Amino acid sequence: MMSFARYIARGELARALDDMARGRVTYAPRREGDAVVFRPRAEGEEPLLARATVPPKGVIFPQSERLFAFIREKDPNDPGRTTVRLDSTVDIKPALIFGGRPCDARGFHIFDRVYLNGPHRDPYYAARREATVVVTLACTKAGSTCFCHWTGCGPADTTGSDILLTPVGSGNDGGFVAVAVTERGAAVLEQANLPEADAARADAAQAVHAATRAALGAQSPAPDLSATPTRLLERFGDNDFWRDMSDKCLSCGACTYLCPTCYCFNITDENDGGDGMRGRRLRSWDNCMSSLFTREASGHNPRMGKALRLRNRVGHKFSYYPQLHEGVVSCNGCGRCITGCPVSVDIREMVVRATEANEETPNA
Amino acid sequence: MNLAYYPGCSGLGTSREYERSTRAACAALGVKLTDIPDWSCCGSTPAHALEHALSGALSARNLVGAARAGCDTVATPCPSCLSNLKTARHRMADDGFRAKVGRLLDQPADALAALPDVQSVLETLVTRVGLDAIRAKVRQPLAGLRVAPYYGCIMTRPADVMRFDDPENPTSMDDLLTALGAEVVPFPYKVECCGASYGVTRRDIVARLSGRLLGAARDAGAHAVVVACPLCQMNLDLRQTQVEWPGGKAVDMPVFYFTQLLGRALGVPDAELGLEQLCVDPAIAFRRAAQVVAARQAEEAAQAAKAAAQAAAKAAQAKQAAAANEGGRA
Amino acid sequence: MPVLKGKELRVVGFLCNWCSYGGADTAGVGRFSQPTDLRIIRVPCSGRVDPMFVVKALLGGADGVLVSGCHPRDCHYSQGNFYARRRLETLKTFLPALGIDPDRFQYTWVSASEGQRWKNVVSSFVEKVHQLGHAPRIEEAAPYLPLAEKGDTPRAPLRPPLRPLSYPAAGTLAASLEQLREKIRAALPELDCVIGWQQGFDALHATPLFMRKPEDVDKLTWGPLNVHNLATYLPQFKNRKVGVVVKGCDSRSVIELLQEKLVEPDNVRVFGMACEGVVDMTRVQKTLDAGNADGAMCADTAPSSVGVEGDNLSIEGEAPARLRLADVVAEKCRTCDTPVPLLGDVVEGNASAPAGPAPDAPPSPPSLDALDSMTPEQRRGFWRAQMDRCLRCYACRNACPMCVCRDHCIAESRDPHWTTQEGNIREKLQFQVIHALHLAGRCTECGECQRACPVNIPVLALKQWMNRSVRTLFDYRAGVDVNAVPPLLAFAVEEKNIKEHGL
Amino acid sequence: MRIGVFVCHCGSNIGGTVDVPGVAEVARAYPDVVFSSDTMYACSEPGQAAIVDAIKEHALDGVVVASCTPRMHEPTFRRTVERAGLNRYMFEMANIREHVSWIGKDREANSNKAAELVRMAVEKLRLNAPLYPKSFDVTKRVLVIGGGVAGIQAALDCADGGIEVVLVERESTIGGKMAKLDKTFPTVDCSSCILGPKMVDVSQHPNIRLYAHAEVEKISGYVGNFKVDVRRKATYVDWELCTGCGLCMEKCPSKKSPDAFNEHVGVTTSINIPFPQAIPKKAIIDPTSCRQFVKGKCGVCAKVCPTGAIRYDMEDQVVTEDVGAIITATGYDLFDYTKYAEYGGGRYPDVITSLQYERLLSASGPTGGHVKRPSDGKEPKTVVFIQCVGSRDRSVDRPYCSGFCCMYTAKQAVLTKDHIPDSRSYVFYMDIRANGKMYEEFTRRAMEEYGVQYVRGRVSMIVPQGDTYLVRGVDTLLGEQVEVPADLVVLAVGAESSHGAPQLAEKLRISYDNYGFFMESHCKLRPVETNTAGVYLAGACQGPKDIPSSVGQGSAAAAKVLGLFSRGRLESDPQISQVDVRRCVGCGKCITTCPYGAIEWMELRGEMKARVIETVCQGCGICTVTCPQGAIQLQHFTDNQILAEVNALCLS
Amino acid sequence: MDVTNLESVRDDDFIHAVMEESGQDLTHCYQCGNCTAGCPCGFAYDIQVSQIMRNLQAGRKDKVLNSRSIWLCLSCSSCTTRCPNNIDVARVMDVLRHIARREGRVAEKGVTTFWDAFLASVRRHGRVYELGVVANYVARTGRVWTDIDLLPRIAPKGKLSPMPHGIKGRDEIARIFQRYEEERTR
Repeated sequence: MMSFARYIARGELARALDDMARGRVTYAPRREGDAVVFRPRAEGEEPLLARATVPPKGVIFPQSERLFAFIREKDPNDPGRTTVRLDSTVDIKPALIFGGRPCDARGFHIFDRVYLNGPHRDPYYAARREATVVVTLACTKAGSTCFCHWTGCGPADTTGSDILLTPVGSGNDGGFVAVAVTERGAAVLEQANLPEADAARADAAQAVHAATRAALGAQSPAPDLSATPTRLLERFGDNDFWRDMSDKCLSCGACTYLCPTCYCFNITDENDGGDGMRGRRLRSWDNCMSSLFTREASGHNPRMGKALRLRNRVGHKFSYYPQLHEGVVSCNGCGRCITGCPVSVDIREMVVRATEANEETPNA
Repeated sequence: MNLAYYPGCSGLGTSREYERSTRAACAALGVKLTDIPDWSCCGSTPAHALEHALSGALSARNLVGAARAGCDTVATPCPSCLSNLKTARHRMADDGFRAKVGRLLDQPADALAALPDVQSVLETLVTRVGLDAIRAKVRQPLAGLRVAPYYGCIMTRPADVMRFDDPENPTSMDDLLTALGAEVVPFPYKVECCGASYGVTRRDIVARLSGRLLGAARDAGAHAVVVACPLCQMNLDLRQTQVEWPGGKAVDMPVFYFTQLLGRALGVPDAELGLEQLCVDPAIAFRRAAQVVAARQAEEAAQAAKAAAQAAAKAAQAKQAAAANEGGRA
Repeated sequence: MPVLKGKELRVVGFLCNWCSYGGADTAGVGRFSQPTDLRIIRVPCSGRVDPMFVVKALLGGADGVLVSGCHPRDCHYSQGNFYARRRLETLKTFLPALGIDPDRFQYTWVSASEGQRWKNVVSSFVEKVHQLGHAPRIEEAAPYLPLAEKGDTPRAPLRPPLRPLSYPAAGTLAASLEQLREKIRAALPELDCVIGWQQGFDALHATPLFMRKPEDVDKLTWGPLNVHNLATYLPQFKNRKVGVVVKGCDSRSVIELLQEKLVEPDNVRVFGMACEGVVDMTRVQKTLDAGNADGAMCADTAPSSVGVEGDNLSIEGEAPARLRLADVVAEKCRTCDTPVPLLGDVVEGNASAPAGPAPDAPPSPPSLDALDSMTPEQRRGFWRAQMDRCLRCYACRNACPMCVCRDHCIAESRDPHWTTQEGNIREKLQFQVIHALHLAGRCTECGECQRACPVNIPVLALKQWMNRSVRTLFDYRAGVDVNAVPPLLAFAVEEKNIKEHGL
Repeated sequence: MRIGVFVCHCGSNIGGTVDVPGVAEVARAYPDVVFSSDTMYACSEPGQAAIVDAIKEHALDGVVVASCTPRMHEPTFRRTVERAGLNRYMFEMANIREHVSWIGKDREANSNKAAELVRMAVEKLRLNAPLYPKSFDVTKRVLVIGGGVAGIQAALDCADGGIEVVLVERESTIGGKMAKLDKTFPTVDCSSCILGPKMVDVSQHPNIRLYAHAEVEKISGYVGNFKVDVRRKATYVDWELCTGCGLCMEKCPSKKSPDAFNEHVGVTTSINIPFPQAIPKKAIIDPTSCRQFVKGKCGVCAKVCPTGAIRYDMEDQVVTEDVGAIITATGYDLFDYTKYAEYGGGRYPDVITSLQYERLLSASGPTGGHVKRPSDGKEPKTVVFIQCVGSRDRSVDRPYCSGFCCMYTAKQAVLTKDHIPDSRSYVFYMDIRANGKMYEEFTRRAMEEYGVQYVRGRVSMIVPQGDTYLVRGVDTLLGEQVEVPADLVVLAVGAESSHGAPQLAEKLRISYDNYGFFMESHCKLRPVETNTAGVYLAGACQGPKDIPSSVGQGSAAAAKVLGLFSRGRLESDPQISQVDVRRCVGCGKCITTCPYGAIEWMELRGEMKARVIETVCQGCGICTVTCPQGAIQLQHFTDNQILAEVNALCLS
Repeated sequence: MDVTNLESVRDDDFIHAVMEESGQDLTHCYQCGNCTAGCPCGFAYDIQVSQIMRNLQAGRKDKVLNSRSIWLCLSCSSCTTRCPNNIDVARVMDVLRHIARREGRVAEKGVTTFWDAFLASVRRHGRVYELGVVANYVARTGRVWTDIDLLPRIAPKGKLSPMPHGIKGRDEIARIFQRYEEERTR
């Protein structure tokens, strides 16, 4: 839906954002220590354009959220009779995420397929997703771990976004070409009262997209991954392969928690202090690298060892998910799992090697 | 380690000979004494009996001076000065006291937290130079000299402040004198008070206490008393004519500073030791010592003669026997 | 039921059953009136008091915590209070690192007969807590991010004495590396594998290498990019023979693992080489970004090769750069005193590997200096702000060579249930405290926790603080002696450096 | 869970300052509490019956009683809930008397605090689990360490009770300090006449195995099953052959061996039987003075010994004994008076200790019972006794009263008059402690019948004066400085713990006080038990004691052992640590820190894990804190149970 | 002798002041008398030192501060050294003198006059001038014959300085005394 394009001069960005975000909490990248994270943005605050260390998925799918509170209530006449009351009110405010990249925004699309449009609509996710406008910034450079162009995503991909901003020009002459992707995006963009982007600027934006795409291709030509889903299944029993792949994995959760598409969660109940009669049910991010992931009540875990857990992560993204979702890969090639990994485990290498030479696979 | 020297006021007056002999003996032993620049009086008993902070301030001024001169230890010959300086340093650990002293001084109190250590010249000699080194430098042993070592009451007490030697039965001066060749007599009153500065105001006290000390030295057969304190020396020597002798039997008992005997043993000329400034003639002691040596030599000679005679007799006997034997064989 | 508003503060006591609980009883029998604030939890022994209980209480809103046991030598279990004394003193010295006033925590000894003493202890402690007032909560502290706008965690300048930076000429290095490879090739047949480094996803990144076949050995690299401490992998090879390549600092972790019997001396072959220092990737990245006028639109660049030239790290490729080593080398390397591995089959390599500062004058790490320079309030704000972005990925833990519990870490277990999955500051910080306390006397300050953190939280400072405490209290340094007993697994009847706290 | 809460008024003890019904009411709202009521006296018969009834009526599976300290009535109420069919560990107490009602008068604050304590108890109880004790066999033998009068009494009583006794004595003869005494107060009967027969009984009792000149080297195991290594030190004489004839002593040419039995008043031969009544009456060689050892030649004793018992090449031997209980009766030593430089610090020959004086008085002593001055052998006419030498003196770190010195000093003063009728004795004392049967009467006799001069005050200094000693002191009753010229000065040296006592305590895993005396379990109610099950105390090892008290404790300890052994099997406390093998990573840190050696290695599917030896674990919980994974948990005090209490207070 | 009413003679503030200023816990004294036993000057005391301690425990301020003993104490530390309860008795005696001086009670005027003469000399010169002290003392007390017998013994020894040894920091010393007096009057 490329109905119209607007132009935001560099100096106008903060003002435009204020207008677009009217009535919404804006989340924008902010430097904290040596990391860049999404944080609520104050009005008038000049936004940071750096790519965030952590994707903005937590805005819609929080690291830990209370699903409901449970309150035990005693029968005043018989303390032995206790009833439990649930309070599932969730306070969700309209929000706007600014400054994510196409790979970040496309993450929401991966989530949508599971929590919004799947067989079970998740009310918490749905409410936040629907209340949140995603304003994405197109990429102008190819990072060394970027491989979005392998996965169906790209430096100017609009999947999951409501508005796409493309930086054009430079210095004081620079600005952004803003294109509404969705109706909602259009409405929000309208609020900012911006001039239309002229053809030259629209072309410039296209040129930026093309240049970045070319740079990515030059850095690492996209391999043919059409056979990957089946190849990975064939690799399922190749323990040596997965051992080699996972040797250096430390089983931490950095890759999954930095991933814009990882959507697994865990549920725990916690008691409140106070009178001891209240508690809450929490949903928090889970991580398939952890030994606790899918651990059964007996203590047994069908995915014994880090090799099988890493197999799950790669398999899920490049085989199981695409098989359920029309071939859509649940990896956007953002590369954060590679840069964020303390030992540089490289998912690209695993996918390529699994796809390539599997002739010797015993279980093929 | 740099050693600062605090002479004490009496060294400029009544204990001149202590001061002179201390410097002479230290020089002979290669101990360098750096006077605290422009040192002042520690206030002695009159100050601490009036107020502890005042006493602390008078002492602290000198310790700060030593620290500024780059010294980490202060040595003083006088036990009263020693006691005041050490007590001041000891109490300075208390924040309140330090602040109080600080208010009396020109300089702010921050220097007071880490004052240099304080020790007596006796401690310096015994611990720093060491008895072995001293023994090796003795050129004129004090042979035959029987001495009663008198340390004075505050050189070692109270023990937790002074932290030197046994508070009741110190032996460092005994050991030093023994190393010099003197004979130390058993003296039970090593740390019993002589009456201190009460000579002027309450002569009766000094007369009795010093009398007891001199009497014990006399009874123990000492030729002299050896002291490490100007006040003790004055009470025992100058006031010897005033004391009450136990049993009424007065003798002439020379009273040396230990540094004088040390200097003498090391071969320092008497003139540098101020022996002539003692009231009771020191020659008395040396004379008695010489008598002992002479008697001993006479006895040894007699013994040797006797032994020689015995040996000769034995040899004669053996000769006789051998002769008899030979005769028999023949 | 809350504490009585305006009257009481929340004061929690842990009392051993045999002495102090009895002492409190005796005080009661003697009708010694006491402040009502204290709530007593009875435990069998002060040795049962996990310092984490204290932390849990203090982070959870207690205004004061008091632990009391039997007098030293008088423990019902003969040694419990000796262990308690070490643990609790260690905790007391650690609390200020979190911005918690150490006066809010006190431990003491009261016997069953000392009713009067108990009254005095309670009265003076509660009075002290009242003087301090309500405990400020870390989650309510004003965030304090010094230099945040510059994107810098607080780094004071490195203080001398520093190790000079001098790298061997390329030829020397290659010869040494080949020597090392030879040793490994020779040993490989008897080993499951040998762990080393190879080039990672680009020339700027190394990655661990698991050598199983002789040809794998060719991939082995050596240089300033070998940042990982490979000792971390050793415990998982239990009962298998494995080799590992170490830098000087890594060797200390191996020693620590051997000491704790988590690695069998017969099962591990250590290969080492004198180390000239490694880079701090965060610093490298930041230095590269600083040159990026566009506000680091994209953080990564893909260099074609990286090497050391004189005092510089030279990066070739699309965006060539010369980085002063002094700017990008890891802090720990500038203050390193063990450039040559302390054990194993060592290639002296660059024989001129410069010695570091003398071990008796351990330099103060800059991040610790920074923490020291903050007020307690700033420290609370600092940790609040830093922990806010923690993802609870536990990379810090999993990269730590001494975090041997791994799958059984109490941070994630329900029994015992120390932390919840709540995403708040308290729970996140609590884990960092667990990590630091569990590392007391074991941490070699390899810095893997901080290096591994994907969001660069300066968690190493907590361990550095703890190490300083351990050094001061017990004259102990981890990872130098295989046969040493770590201080918290031992005690002394008379503790040289622990003074009784007057209560 | 279904929890019942019972809040006790304890008459007005609690009800006076706590709103007891109000607390019970508040508790009703607590989680899992299905029943809550107040009760006048929970521990009374009707109070307990009400608890039993409520358990049945409301199907309770856990009970909280809020009343006095659990140290008082926890066992009571545990039995109560057990009677009602619950496991005894499904019970918690909230101490709202000693910790609440008795220490404050603010009713509002007290009630609030009481309610919180109840809530903490409820939160803990919710995580309690039933625990069951284990039973195990007992080795019915006892080790007695120390053959003084207390150890002898304990050994004889146990042996008479039919159990085997292993008696270990450090010296070459039993008898201890009492064997050195001449007479005993207040009856002035002969010490060796009353002790001698008991010593003989020890040597002849079929149930007693005596190791003299031996020391306990190592102790492992636990109540019912200890393993003890005893080092039998070399005597250089084969005691199997030695008949105690004493010929060797007569002929021994080296006569300058230190005479320890006679407290170094004089010297003895290098081969020696310490005294005629020694048990065992066997000779022993002192290798530090024996010519054979020092010079490498002599061999006189070997030549003269009629049975050929001399063994110059003998070495120490370690034997291991299995026992089920241990009685320590290691006694005391005397204060080293040389710390008092003002009393000569050992330099004055006629300033002696009370025990040395005892040897001078004894007919079997070095002077044959004639009191003579060590310096010149003259009979002293003026004897000064100085009390509290090393007692009641903080400056030498002996602040305690040794208890028996007053009495033995009076006895020695009396004996002095008996031995030397024209003598006069002075006793410098601070207070006379004569609180035993006939004790006060005895000291009065010393003053009234024997003319002993008691001077209230301390002695500041002893000054030699010619061949006498000027004792300078004070008579505080006169308020004057006084002095006595004395021929002999006897120092009433105080008692201190036996040398090596702390080291033995560490082997036994029992506590000791600042002065090295062993700690009893409870100063009043468990005076001979220690906190280590199966280890008992007798005599002065626990603190200074006179003979009657020591003998009484010896018998008491024996009674405890006999009582312990009267049960066929013992039950272990289930409040012990337990390892979750799934969480254990096998680092062994718990094994390092366990003070009892109660945790051992175990192999499980090729991996090493920790395992708790149930009967050895004492339940301190040091391991639980040591274990980083929390894999080893002290039952009844698990992390989660304590956390529940913390959370009840601190999370809001 | 009158019956002593223990309640009315007891001055708790005084007890507290002595404990505070001396840093010694008077309750530790159990009246063994060892301080008296070893006191070299006891023969000259009007109240023995252990009785001073007992009177302090009873809070009898007048009795203690009016005693001559506190002025005759030689500060030899025998009492401190031998106290079985680690009380620094000599320091207590010192503190009693401080309090007595503050309250203007001096039972042995000669002693304090000599001390004052000594301190005046220090204040003036920075170091003690011995002849000056004696002269000052004689002038203040009128005891003109003091030690006149010793003059012939010492005069020929050349030890008595005819002139004071002033120091550069004289003013500094004087200021110490001045500040001390200011503090005292405050």
